Formats: sequence, structure tokens, C-alpha cells
Amino acid sequence: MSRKAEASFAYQPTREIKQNEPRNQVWGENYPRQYQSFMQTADTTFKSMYLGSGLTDALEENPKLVVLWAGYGFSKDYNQPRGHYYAVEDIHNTLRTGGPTGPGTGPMPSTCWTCKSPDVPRMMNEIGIAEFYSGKWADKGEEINNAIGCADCHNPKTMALSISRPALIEAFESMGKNINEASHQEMRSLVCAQCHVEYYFNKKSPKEGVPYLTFPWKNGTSVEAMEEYYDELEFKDWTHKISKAPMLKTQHPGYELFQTGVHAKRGVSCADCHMPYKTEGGQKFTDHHIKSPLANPANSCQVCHRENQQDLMTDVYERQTKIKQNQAKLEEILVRLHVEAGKAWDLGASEEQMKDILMDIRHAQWRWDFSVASHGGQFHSPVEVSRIVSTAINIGQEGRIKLARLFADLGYNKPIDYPDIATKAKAQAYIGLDMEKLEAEKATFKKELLPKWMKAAEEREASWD
Amino acid sequence: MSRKAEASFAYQPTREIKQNEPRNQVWGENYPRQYQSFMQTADTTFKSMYLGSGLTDALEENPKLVVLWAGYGFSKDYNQPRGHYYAVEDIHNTLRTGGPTGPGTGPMPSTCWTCKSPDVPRMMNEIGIAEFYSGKWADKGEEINNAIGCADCHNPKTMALSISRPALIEAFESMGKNINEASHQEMRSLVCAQCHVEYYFNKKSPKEGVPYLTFPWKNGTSVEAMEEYYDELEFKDWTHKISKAPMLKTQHPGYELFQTGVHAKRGVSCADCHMPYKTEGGQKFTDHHIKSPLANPANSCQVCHRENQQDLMTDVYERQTKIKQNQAKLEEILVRLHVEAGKAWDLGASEEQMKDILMDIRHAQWRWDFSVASHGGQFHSPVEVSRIVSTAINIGQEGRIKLARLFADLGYNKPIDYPDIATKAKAQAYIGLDMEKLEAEKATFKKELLPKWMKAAEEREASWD
Amino acid sequence: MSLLKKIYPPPKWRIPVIILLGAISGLGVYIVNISNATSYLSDDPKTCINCHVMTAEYITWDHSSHREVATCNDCHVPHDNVFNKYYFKAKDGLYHASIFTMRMEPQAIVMKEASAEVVQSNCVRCHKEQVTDAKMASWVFNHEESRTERTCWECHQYVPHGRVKSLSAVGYHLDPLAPESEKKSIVPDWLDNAINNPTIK
Ligand code: HEC
Ligand code: HEC
Ligand code: HEC
Ligand code: HEC
Ligand code: HEC
Ligand code: HEC
Ligand code: HEC
Ligand code: HEC
Ligand code: HEC
Ligand code: HEC
Ligand code: HEC
Ligand code: HEC
Ligand code: HEC
Ligand code: HEC
Ligand SMILES: [Ca+2]
Ligand SMILES: [Ca+2]
Repeated sequence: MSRKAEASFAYQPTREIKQNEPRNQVWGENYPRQYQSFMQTADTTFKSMYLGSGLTDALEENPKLVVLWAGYGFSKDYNQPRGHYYAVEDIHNTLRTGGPTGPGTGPMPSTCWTCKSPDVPRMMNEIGIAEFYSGKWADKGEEINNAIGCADCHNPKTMALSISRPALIEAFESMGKNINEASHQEMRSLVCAQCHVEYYFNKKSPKEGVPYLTFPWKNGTSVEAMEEYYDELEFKDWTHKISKAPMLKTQHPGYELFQTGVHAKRGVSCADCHMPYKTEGGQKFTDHHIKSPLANPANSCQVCHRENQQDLMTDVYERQTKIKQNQAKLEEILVRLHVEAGKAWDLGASEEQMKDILMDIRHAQWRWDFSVASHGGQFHSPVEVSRIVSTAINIGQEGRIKLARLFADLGYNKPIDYPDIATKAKAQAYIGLDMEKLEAEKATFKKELLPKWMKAAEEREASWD
Repeated sequence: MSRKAEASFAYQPTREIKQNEPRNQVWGENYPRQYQSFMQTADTTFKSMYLGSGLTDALEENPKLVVLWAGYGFSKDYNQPRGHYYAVEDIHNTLRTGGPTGPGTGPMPSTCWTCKSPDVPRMMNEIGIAEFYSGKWADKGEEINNAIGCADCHNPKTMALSISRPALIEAFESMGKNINEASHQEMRSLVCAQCHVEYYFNKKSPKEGVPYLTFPWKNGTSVEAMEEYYDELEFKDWTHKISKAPMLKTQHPGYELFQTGVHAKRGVSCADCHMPYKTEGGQKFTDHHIKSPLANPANSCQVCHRENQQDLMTDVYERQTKIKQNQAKLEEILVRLHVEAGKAWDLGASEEQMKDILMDIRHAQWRWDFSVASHGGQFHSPVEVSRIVSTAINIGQEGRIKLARLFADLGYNKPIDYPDIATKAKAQAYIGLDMEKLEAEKATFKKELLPKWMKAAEEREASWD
Repeated sequence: MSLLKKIYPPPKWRIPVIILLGAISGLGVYIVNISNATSYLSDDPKTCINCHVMTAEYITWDHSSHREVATCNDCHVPHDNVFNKYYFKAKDGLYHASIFTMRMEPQAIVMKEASAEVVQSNCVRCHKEQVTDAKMASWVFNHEESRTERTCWECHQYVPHGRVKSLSAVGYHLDPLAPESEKKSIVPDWLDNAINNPTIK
């Protein structure tokens, strides 16, 4: 008997894993090292200069964001990301999902669940993709309880990396590419690209009325290509409350920006830095404690770079700091744009007079958001992110020049005051949010509805064994 | 004969080289390989995407520059750099040095010679440093004829690298550093930092009335630190002809920008890329054909990078292209600033009303020039250069917003037309330069005075042997 | 017979052909000699620095974690079977020797694809147990391929030669000094003489 046969004899999976098994602990019985390291994403202690795994209230840290998103959910509540372990907990908690009281209630569509749990592919398989995206977020509350996990990235039979989300496959198709041709090394980034990408909800296609999760990559994945895509569609995410501009929200274009950087160009994948190999008992395995690589530069950076840890961390901080300096300027410009545009409307500006200005606002803020939302972009691709910031500053300031001329036309020639938005609370009051109400609704949801969801989920899973 | 044996044969000085020997061919008798490769800087054939060794008229390529420098020598004539071999020839030819007719004539001071020839340390040694910097450029025309060469960088006795220019030593002192403590690897960049740096002529200190070559590094070498330095001194290089702004000219901050990039941080020196080692007949030597490393990526880049040549060149081009895109925008903003400020003066704006605007122009253009003038900056330190461009766009556009408000105050509310500066000739006509006169003066100089200089130099050198 | 006739040069060519053949074989001997090609048959790393163009690699290896565990040939020559080993050596050795003798060596030598495959398979040969998990290999699809298809030095960039790879990357060390330990005796000659020839005193 050959040694190979011997090996396959000796080791038998202790448990058969069914297709779309959403429970990570079940997979963990077969793969304890990966499971245990995955569970460490619950650890919230790491903090780097700008990022980390703790709960950081981004609006508190930077209240200008509240004004930039006035009229949109993000102005209510927005945190820095934390570990995958918290994906479901955090979407329960965020004020963006409001305080639903039962099926059919609440501000958000079901589509919001898509990137939060391995219960999603399970449900899509059970009821269909468009059906999954239909209805309210609260409609599927009972069904989704496991945080991002094994079934999102792995085939249970072979453990090969696999794509579980239709949006990425469709996005490849829209670019005329076939995702099945991806190499193994590409897959080590593509599993992340299921979620860490810019998206929007297409309510027209493929099914009228269903907010279908779509990645706007048809013209390409650069900031300009996607901007053009949305402009062609005349799509907007919302109308800004103050400036009335037809806004776009960029959500975390992590994969897209990463692709433009030197690491990607040299064939480095997301997993190389965020899931480096780790040695235990003389065996290398993939560390599933996905987090900032700066928590562990020895495995993530130093395998390739011989510089000492401090130098490597400083490299990252330097790039982030240099870029953030201009991003902060840009945010101030954007606040002024909204406020000044609001004032122009007050002074009786016409649609015609405002048209170009509103487009400048739309484009400048789209580009700003593109440059910040992925959190890692300043390091993943510093030159591209800087380029984007420069173009955004330019477009934004062009808008302000037009506004200055418009004010003159409107016979108004005083400087427009910058609002007092020194804290999140002040900024939220300024844009007219009733935070107490929002918080009370959320509290009721957590007291009344959420426990029911949890209970239903528990019963469902218990019924499987 | 083994090739190892060949190596130990090679260095036998055949000729004693005197201190400050300016003639490269004399050094060349002892060091033929270095000399021959140095002589190849006469080769003008290499062309990369944006740079190269040929004579490229930068004003023709980008006529906006003419407007940006209106009232200053650079608007008359400005080329991309070519090989060291041409340093003396090019300073003879440039219209910036005008058409002197004899000692005491012409627009430029003697200090202009400083970075062009090894005759400079010789003369400084003979007559003194401040004396060298005194008087007109034409005063020393006879004395300087050898292009940049051995004595600029080497000690003739030991061939060790050495610093021949006082300005760099003084700049180190101004920062509280001692250049003698530089390591060998640092010296491989510091010899270049004698010339490839931002400078100005200090007419107040150390000697009243002498345009003393000074590097503005006292507060540091970042764009902000130097800007602050000049602002504190209330120094200006010239007053802009159209906007009347008190301008600064940034000259080639190659060393300063390079220091902020990742290559410098990893201890790579200028010589590593621009003077890579070369092997001939078992003999390893430093290639003195200083030029774009893209002419020879095999020796310069591939020593450290395993990627193929095409990929490495694309890396460089990509960074350059991304940054140049915003630099071009910025240049347009600067043209508009000057033109609009000029219009404001015409409309009767007061000094008080213009003050802040003029400072914005000064700062925006200083930063722009800082980002372009060194030619290599977009690759040497892409993130820092991008940062600078972003800040410049922001400051420039702030200035234009102030101008828009000022126009309203002045009761003017029409857009200001962008001038027709499609070619160098049009731009020079627009700023009112009499090019025919300048060219005629230069022609006379080359016919009358220059041959006398050359003859005097020949006689001098003949008298030495 | 007729075959021999065909390759046998006509009489008026005989002398030039003899000279030419002589020259070719002479040159061959010269190449073999100047490049010390015969030493290629050994596994001693120092044979690789017969020509100093391999010095950078030697020195970096000599300072690496692998110095005590792997020689050049452990990585750069196939170890799947004896024939392949010497075939590859001969092919590579003659190729290097010709390039060297013709002075066509590039400043930064880069491995050819075939050589990279050889090295990769040698990394795996020694480290298989560490990089692959026997348990995984038995039921995780493609586990072995997934772990061994990417070149190891994409990540382990410094094993064993470090980053800077140029003929001149080792400063002025044209050649490593012969290690002290290889000298026959540690007693200096004058002392040795003094002791062994007391009569001179
Ligand atoms: C199924 C969707 C999904 C997939 C697949 C996914 N992520 Fe995430 N990721 C998220 C969400 C959602 C969060 C934020 C969770 C929260 O804050 O509650 C997140 C957070 C993170 C964080 C922040 C962790 C911290 O400690 O701050 C990192 C880093 C990260 N992901 C990297 C990756 C990488 C690398 C991959 C691929 C190997 C990947 N993600 C795959 C959805 C996903
Ligand atoms: C295409 C995948 C995707 C979709 C669709 C998606 N998210 Fe996320 N979500 C992510 C990723 C990736 C992160 C972590 C990103 C980061 O901030 O770096 C995240 C983070 C979060 C977080 C944690 C950070 C915070 O703000 O507190 C919440 C909550 C959240 N998403 C809610 C939502 C809601 C509500 C929707 C629907 C409007 C939604 N998500 C739709 C991928 C997605
Ligand atoms: C966000 C994506 C993601 C999630 C979630 C995820 N994995 Fe992985 N997993 C990977 C990647 C990437 C690899 C490396 C695969 C490769 O390169 O072949 C990997 C590798 C593995 C391997 C192969 C052996 C190894 O260590 O390289 C096993 C087994 C595994 N994962 C188990 C799990 C289990 C169990 C879970 C859930 C607890 C899980 N994975 C969750 C992305 C993920
Ligand atoms: C994607 C990057 C990557 C690739 C490709 C890679 N490794 Fe590694 N390797 C690592 C990391 C990260 C570690 C560190 C694990 C630790 O220290 O916990 C490591 C550790 C090792 C170790 C153990 C070192 C020690 O000190 O214990 C060996 C041996 C090793 N790798 C050999 C190989 C071989 C052989 C290959 C090719 C088949 C290979 N590696 C390919 C990233 C990689
Ligand atoms: C799998 C290998 C690999 C890993 C892991 C890796 N790098 Fe790199 N890194 C590279 C390569 C390759 C380059 C491109 C330069 C080159 O060609 O040598 C690079 C370039 C860089 C640069 C210069 C690019 C720039 O933006 O200026 C920095 C800084 C850097 N890496 C830091 C890091 C840090 C910090 C980490 C860990 C978080 C890391 N790298 C992880 C391979 C890697
Ligand atoms: C070369 C190493 C490297 C690669 C490859 C890489 N990242 Fe990162 N990533 C980093 C570093 C460094 C940071 C900054 C962490 C910090 O500041 O603490 C970061 C930050 C992040 C963050 C924010 C983490 C946080 O704590 O909030 C996310 C999310 C992220 N990366 C996802 C990705 C995705 C998705 C990919 C692939 C498309 C990827 N990364 C590829 C090094 C890398
Ligand atoms: C004595 C002053 C001086 C020193 C020292 C000096 N340079 Fe120059 N360099 C110049 C001048 C002046 C020019 C432009 C010559 C011209 O265009 O006529 C130039 C041109 C160049 C060019 C453009 C060549 C081309 O083909 O386009 C490069 C590259 C360059 N220098 C690099 C260096 C490097 C690297 C060092 C140090 C090893 C160095 N220089 C030292 C003054 C100097
Ligand atoms: C501190 C050293 C230094 C001083 C002082 C200096 N230069 Fe230069 N010069 C350089 C360097 C370095 C270059 C090549 C820079 C580049 O463009 O990349 C250069 C390039 C030139 C060129 C060739 C490019 C062209 O425009 O045609 C001319 C001509 C020239 N200088 C003239 C002058 C004149 C006139 C002065 C006095 C006002 C002067 N230089 C003062 C260092 C100096
Ligand atoms: C712009 C600066 C510069 C000029 C001009 C210059 N050299 Fe060099 N030279 C260097 C640098 C840098 C090195 C490398 C020194 C080192 O690393 O030790 C060098 C090295 C040398 C060496 C040492 C051997 C070698 O090849 O590394 C000799 C000999 C030499 N140069 C001769 C000359 C001669 C002869 C000339 C004039 C024809 C000259 N140099 C002009 C900068 C210069
Ligand atoms: C003496 C060694 C050396 C030489 C020569 C060298 N590099 Fe690098 N290069 C590095 C190091 C070290 C890094 C930093 C990344 C790292 O730490 O691995 C780097 C980083 C880079 C990066 C990533 C940084 C960025 O801006 O994104 C690029 C691109 C690059 N080099 C291209 C080149 C090119 C092109 C050349 C030739 C003109 C060259 N390098 C010459 C050592 C060198
Ligand atoms: C890592 C490699 C690298 C290092 C180190 C480096 N350069 Fe460069 N340099 C380049 C590249 C690449 C270009 C762009 C050439 C092109 O586009 O053709 C360039 C361009 C230049 C140019 C313009 C050349 C031209 O043709 O006009 C000058 C001048 C220059 N560098 C001087 C310096 C000086 C001075 C230093 C040190 C302070 C330095 N460089 C260090 C790679 C390097
Ligand atoms: C532990 C395995 C190992 C040993 C031992 C080893 N090499 Fe290598 N060698 C490599 C690897 C891996 C590369 C490819 C490096 C790369 O591409 O970054 C390489 C590359 C080379 C190259 C191509 C040029 C270069 O630097 O990439 C030469 C030549 C070379 N080795 C010669 C030698 C000599 C001579 C010895 C013995 C003194 C030796 N090697 C010992 C693994 C080894
Ligand atoms: C006769 C001189 C000489 C000797 C002895 C020598 N090499 Fe080389 N080697 C060369 C030259 C020349 C090249 C460059 C060939 C090229 O790139 O075209 C080279 C290239 C290489 C390469 C990279 C090219 C390839 O084929 O992939 C490796 C690996 C290598 N040598 C390993 C070795 C090892 C191992 C030894 C000792 C067993 C050795 N060499 C002995 C001259 C030599
Ligand atoms: C002849 C067997 C052999 C070959 C071939 C070999 N190794 Fe090793 N390697 C070892 C041994 C034994 C050790 C342990 C050395 C020690 O602990 O001192 C080791 C240690 C290591 C380490 C940990 C030490 C370090 O330097 O980080 C890494 C990583 C590694 N090898 C990678 C490689 C790679 C990559 C290759 C192929 C390019 C390779 N090895 C080829 C036997 C080998
Ligand atoms: Ca979006
Ligand atoms: Ca200056």
C-alpha cells in the first residue's frame, strides 16, 4: 500500500459538510486551526495609527461626514469596520437599518444582508437570487444569523476557494470576462472582491422593482469609468438634503483600488497580507484571523520585506498621513459646497443656474468617497488614491468658483459661514436629524424583534441535526 | 590569462592629477573606463516617454510655462536637461544668460556658473568663494570651459567622493548637521546634491550685495519648510509681470524629493540607478554615463527587481502619467490665476484686496514648480509629489474663489477668457517678449565674445603643461 | 562505406578542415579549461565561483540560513534521478561557460524558466512536510498544488540570495577569501621553519 493511500486512509473528515452549510463551527470540526483563527476576528484590541479592530465611530471622529451624507443613512451612523465575526451584530446595531417592527418595515432592503453572512448563499439557493434581493431587510431577519464564514469562500466538498455571490460573477460577465478562468492566486483576492467592492442597487434590471445588487464595472473599474457608468444611467443614490445634488455613495472599492497598486501588479493577493501563512506544529496553515496586517507584520510583511517592523509600519503611516492631509481639505471643500449650494437655492437660484454646480458636487464627492471608503486604499494604492484626491479637489473648487460667480449674479456678496459642526451631535442637529427618535426605535427593535429573530434561527439550526 | 588576474592589473595611475584639475581628459588618462563612459553623456539619442537625453524645448512642449514665468528669464528659454557633457554649452546657448558683450554686461550673475563646471572649484580656490559669486556671468566666461566632470565629485589623490561646492556644506551646517559624517552610501547621493537641489541667491548674507548661492534648508527640506523659509525672509525671485505676485522659482529639488521616497528610505542612492556598476573584461566599474535609467534597466533596475524590463518601464510611466495629469490641470489653474489677477488690477483692485490672492499665487506656483522642476520627482517620490500637487491645486483654486468674489466687489461679472497660448511663440508674444531681439543679441554674443572666451581658455590650459 | 565517403571532405578541403577541427577542439579544451568546467561535476559550491560572476550568489548563500543545509546543487540541479542531474549540469555548465568566455554575461543574471522549475521542485523536495499538511492533502482539493505552485521566493524573497543581485552587488569582494580553516596549518611559516629546522638558528 502506497504512503499516499495511507495518508488518505489515516485522515478522514470527522464530519460531512453539506452544501451551503452556514455554521462555521460545523466546518470547524474538520478544520480546527482555520476555525480557531477565524474566531479570533472577535478580538477588538488591535489599534494602528488610523485603523484597527475596535468599534470606532467614524462620525464622531470626523463630523464633517454627517454633512456630506445629509439626507442619507450614513449620516445617522457609520463606524470603521471591525472583524468578520461582527458582521451580523453590526448590521443589527447600525441606525442605518433603523428599527423595524416586523416584516415589511424599516428603511433598508433585503439586499443589505448580501455581504454579511453565509446564510445568504444558502437562502439564494433555496429561494432564488432575485427573490432573495426582494422585500425589506426585516423580512429575512430570522434567516440570517451566522457571521461571514467558511461557506462564503469555500466549497465544502473540496475546500477549494469558490465564489458564492452572484454579483461578482455578473460583474465579470458585464466586462466580458469569465470568472472561472481566474487563477488560484487571483482567487486569493477574488473571494474578498465579493464584498470589498463598490456596489449599487439596480432597481430597473434585471428585474423591475427589485434592488438587485450590482457592481458598476461595465466600463471598467477606475473611478472615472464607474462615474461615467452612473452618469450614463443618470443614477443617483440619493438627493443631498442641503445642496439638492444628485449624489452617489461610493462603498469600499477595496478590490478595485488594490488592483491599481504595485502589490497587485507584482501578483500579491489580499490573502498574502491579510491571511498570511502561520506555522503551528511544523505545519503551515492560512491564518484566518483577517485583520490589519500591521497587527502582525512579521508574517504579513516581513516574509517579503527585510526591513524592521517599525520601518514597515512607518511606511504605511506615512502614506496614510500624506494622503489624509488632503482628504481632510477635500472634506472641508465638500462641506462648503453643500452649504453654499444650499444658500444659492435660498437666494432663488434656478435649476439651470445650479445644474453644473450640482454635477461638480456629485463628482467631487464621489471621488472623495472612492478615496476613503475602502479604508485600506491609502496604502493599497497610494499613487492612484492621490491622483483621485487631486482631481476631486479640483472639481470641487471649480464648483465653488461657479458658486461665487452665481452669488454675484444673485446680488449676494458676503462670505458664507462654515457651520459649527465640531461634534457629531452638532452636525446631526445641523442637518436636522432626530437622533433620539432613531435611537429609541433601534432600542425597541433590539428589545422586541431581534430576540425573536435569534430564537427562530436557533430553532431552525437545531432542526438540521 | 584568467579574468581575475586581469582585474588586479587594471588600476595603475599613469599620471599625477593636481588638486582641482578641471580637465576631464587628464583624469581620463588614469581612469579610461570612467572617462570613456563619462564622455558618452554626449549621446543625445535616448528618449523615454517623457524624458530623455535629447534637446527638448520645454516651452514649445508646454507653452503655459511661458505665462507662468512671465517677467522672468525662464519664459525666454527653457529646455529639458541633457547630459553633463553639455552643461557649459547649454549655459552659453540659453537665452536666459542673454547676449553679454564683455565683462560687466548681461542679465545673469557669476553665480550661474556654479553648477556647470569643475573650473568652479578651481576658481573658488584661486580667488575665494564670495569673490567667485561676485560680478556678472560674463566676467568669468573665459575661465570656465570644462563641462561637469571628475573634479566636481572626486578627490584627485584618493579618488574618494568629495564635496566641491560650499553651498551644500553650508546647507548642512544651517540644519545643524555635519556633512563629514555622511556615510559612503550617502555620498553616492550627496555628490549629486551639490547641484540637483533647490537654490536661491542670497544678496544680503553672508556678504551684502553678493548673490551668494544658498540652499533654503534651514527649516527642513520639505516643500512647506522651504516655503516658510522664504516667507519669513520675505524673499522673492521676481515680480510676476501679469499678476504682480511676488514669485518664487523652484529649481530642480531632485535630492530633496528623492529623500522622501521609498528608494531613499531603503538606502538606495542616486548612483545606484543613474551610475550602476558595469563589468568590462572582468573589471567592475561605475558607469559614468549618467542618464535616464530607463535607457538601461538591465543594469539599473533589474539588479534589485526581477520583473521584466517592460514592466519596470511601465511602472515608471504609469506614475509619471498619473501625476502629470493633475500637474497639467494645475498649470491651467495657474495661468488663469495670473490672467485673472491681472484683470483685477486693471479693474482697479487695491493692494489690500490683492494681498491674499497674490500669496495664494506665490504658494500655488511654488508648489507646482517643486513638483515638476526636478524632472525625476514623479518617479523618485510619487506619493510626496502627488501630495504637493493636491495642496497646490487647493491653494490655487482658493485664490480663484477670492478673485471671483473680488470681481463681484469690483462690479465685474463676466468670465475671464483663457488666453490663446497654443504655441510658445503665441505665449511669448502674449507676455510681450521681443524674441527677435533676444535671439539677435545671443547670436552676436556667440559670434563675437564666445570665441574669445574659448581661445583664452585654450591658452590657459596649454600654459599648464 | 558510402556514408563515410559522403562526410569525408574532398581532397582540396582536407587541410583547411583538419585545421578547423583542430581549432574547434582546441577551443573546446580552452573553454573547458578556462572555465574549470570539469569541476562542474562536483557538488562543492566553490566550483561555482571558479568564475567570479557567481560570486554574488556565493556570498549571499554563504551568509544565509541555508549555508549549512543546502549547496548550490541542492537547489539548482534536478534531484529526481541521477541521469537528469548530470545531464542538466552538463547542459548548464557548458552554456554558462560559453556565455562567460564570450563575455556576454548580463549585469543582473536572472534564472531561466527551466532553472526556476528546478529550484522550485528542490524547495518542495526539502520542505514538503512543512508547507503541506498531510491531513489536508488527503481530502482538501488541490491542497498540494495550491501550496507548491507559486514560486516560494515570491514571498521568501531573501532565501537564499537576498534582494540585490548583480555581478557587482557584493562591494569590492571580487572573491571570497579562502576560509582559514582550509589552510593546512595554522602555524606561520617562519615559526614552522624555526621549529622544524632548529639548526638554522
Ligand atoms: C461576505 C462578505 C465579505 C467577504 C467575502 C470578505 N469580507 Fe472583509 N469584511 C466584510 C464586512 C461586512 C466587514 C465589516 C464587519 C463589521 O465591521 O461588522 C469586513 C471587515 C474586514 C476587515 C476589517 C477587520 C478589522 O479588524 O478591522 C478586513 C481587514 C477585511 N474585511 C478583509 C477581508 C479580506 C482580506 C477578505 C478576503 C480574504 C475579506 N475581507 C472577505 C465583508 C466581507
Ligand atoms: C457588496 C457587499 C456589501 C453590501 C451589498 C453591503 N455591505 Fe455593508 N459592508 C461591506 C463591507 C466590505 C464592509 C466593511 C467595509 C469597510 O468599511 O472597510 C461593510 C461594513 C458594514 C457595516 C459595519 C460598519 C458600520 O458602518 O458600522 C455595517 C453596519 C454595514 N456594512 C451595513 C450594511 C447595510 C445597511 C447595507 C445595505 C444598504 C450593506 N451593509 C450592504 C459589504 C457590503
Ligand atoms: C474571507 C474568505 C474566507 C473565509 C471566510 C474562510 N476562508 Fe478558509 N481560506 C481562505 C483563503 C484565501 C485560503 C487560502 C487558500 C489557498 O491559497 O489555496 C483559505 C484556506 C483554507 C483551508 C486550506 C488550508 C490552509 O490553511 O491553507 C482550509 C482548510 C480553510 N480555509 C478552512 C476554513 C474554515 C473552516 C473557515 C470557516 C471557519 C474558513 N476557511 C473561512 C479564505 C477564507
Ligand atoms: C504567499 C506567501 C508564501 C509563499 C508563496 C510561500 N511561503 Fe513559506 N511562509 C510564508 C509565511 C508568511 C511564513 C511564516 C510562517 C510563520 O512564521 O508562522 C512561511 C514559512 C515558511 C517556512 C517555515 C519557516 C520557519 O522559520 O519555520 C518554510 C520552510 C517555508 N515557508 C517554505 C516555503 C516553501 C518551500 C515554499 C514554496 C513551496 C513557500 N514557503 C511558499 C509565506 C509563503
Ligand atoms: C507577497 C509579497 C509581499 C508582501 C506580503 C508585502 N509586500 Fe510590500 N512589496 C512587495 C513587492 C513585490 C513590492 C514592489 C517593489 C518591488 O518590485 O520590489 C512591494 C512594495 C512595497 C512598498 C513600496 C511601494 C510604495 O507604496 O511605495 C512598500 C512601502 C511595501 N511594499 C510595504 C509593505 C508592507 C507594510 C507590507 C505588509 C503590510 C507588505 N509590503 C507586504 C511584496 C510584498
Ligand atoms: C501588501 C499588503 C496588503 C495587501 C496585498 C492587501 N492589503 Fe489590505 N491593508 C494593508 C495594510 C497595511 C492596511 C492598513 C492597516 C492599518 O492601517 O492598520 C490595510 C487595510 C485594509 C482594510 C481596512 C482594515 C481596518 O482595520 O479597517 C481592509 C478592509 C483591507 N485592507 C482589505 C483588503 C483587500 C480586500 C485586499 C485585496 C483586494 C487587500 N486588503 C490587500 C495591506 C494589504
Ligand atoms: C556640478 C553640478 C552637477 C552635479 C555634481 C551633478 N549634476 Fe546632473 N546635471 C547638472 C546639469 C547642469 C545638468 C543639465 C545639463 C544640460 O542640460 O546642459 C544635469 C543633467 C543631469 C541628468 C540629465 C541627463 C540626460 O541625459 O537627460 C541626469 C540624469 C543627472 N544630471 C543626474 C545626476 C546624478 C545622478 C548626479 C550625481 C551622481 C549628478 N547629476 C551630479 C549638474 C550636475
Ligand atoms: C545649485 C546648482 C545650480 C545653479 C546655481 C544653477 N544651475 Fe543650471 N542647472 C542645474 C541642474 C541640476 C540642471 C539640470 C536640472 C534639470 O532640469 O533636471 C541645470 C540645468 C541648466 C540648463 C540646461 C537646461 C535649459 O534650461 O536649457 C541651463 C541652460 C542652466 N541650468 C542655466 C543656469 C543659469 C543661467 C543659472 C543661473 C541663474 C543656473 N543654471 C544656476 C544646477 C544649477
Ligand atoms: C557627478 C559625479 C561624478 C563625476 C562628475 C565623476 N564621477 Fe567618478 N564616481 C562617482 C560616483 C558616485 C562613484 C562611485 C563611488 C563609490 O561608490 O565608491 C564614482 C567612482 C569613480 C571611480 C572608482 C571606480 C569605480 O568605477 O567605481 C573612478 C576611478 C572614477 N569615478 C573616475 C572618474 C573620472 C575619471 C571622472 C571624470 C571623467 C569622474 N569619475 C567623474 C561620481 C562622479
Ligand atoms: C539598489 C536597489 C534598487 C534599485 C537599483 C531599484 N530599486 Fe526599485 N525598489 C527597491 C526597494 C528596496 C523598493 C521598496 C520596496 C521593498 O521594500 O521591497 C523599491 C520599490 C520600487 C517600486 C515600488 C514603489 C512605488 O513607487 O510604487 C517600483 C515601481 C520600483 N521600485 C521600480 C524601480 C525601477 C523602475 C528602477 C530602475 C529605474 C528601480 N526600481 C531601481 C530597490 C531598488
Ligand atoms: C530607484 C532608481 C532611481 C534613483 C535612486 C534615482 N533616480 Fe533619478 N530617475 C529615475 C527614473 C526611472 C527617472 C525617469 C527617467 C525617464 O523618465 O526617462 C529618473 C529621472 C531623473 C532625472 C531626469 C532625467 C532626464 O532624462 O531628464 C534626473 C535629473 C534625476 N533622475 C536625478 C536623480 C538624482 C539627483 C537622484 C538622487 C538624489 C536620483 N535621480 C535617484 C530613477 C532613479
Ligand atoms: C536554498 C536554495 C538555493 C541554494 C542553496 C542556492 N540557490 Fe541560487 N537561487 C535560488 C533561488 C530561489 C533563486 C531565484 C532568486 C530570485 O529569483 O529571486 C536563485 C537564483 C540564482 C541565480 C540567478 C541569479 C539570481 O541571483 O537570481 C544564480 C546565478 C544562482 N542562484 C547561483 C547559485 C550559486 C552559485 C549557489 C551556491 C553558492 C546557489 N545559487 C545556491 C536558490 C538557491
Ligand atoms: C564558467 C563560469 C561559471 C561557472 C563555473 C558557473 N556559472 Fe552559473 N552562470 C554563468 C554565467 C555567465 C551566467 C549567465 C548566463 C545568462 O544569463 O545568459 C550564469 C547563470 C547562472 C544561473 C541563472 C541562469 C539560468 O540558467 O537559469 C544559475 C541558476 C547559475 N548560473 C547557477 C550556477 C551554479 C549552481 C554553478 C555551480 C554548480 C554555476 N552557476 C557555475 C557562469 C558560470
Ligand atoms: C537540501 C534541502 C533544502 C532545500 C533544497 C531548501 N531548503 Fe529551506 N531549509 C532546509 C533546512 C534543513 C532548513 C532549516 C535550517 C535551519 O533551521 O537552520 C531550511 C530552512 C528554510 C527556511 C526558514 C529559514 C529562513 O531563512 O527563513 C525557509 C523560509 C526555507 N528554508 C525556504 C526554502 C526555499 C524557498 C527553498 C528553495 C528556494 C529552500 N528552502 C530549499 C533545507 C532545504
Ligand atoms: Ca455605491
Ligand atoms: Ca529657487
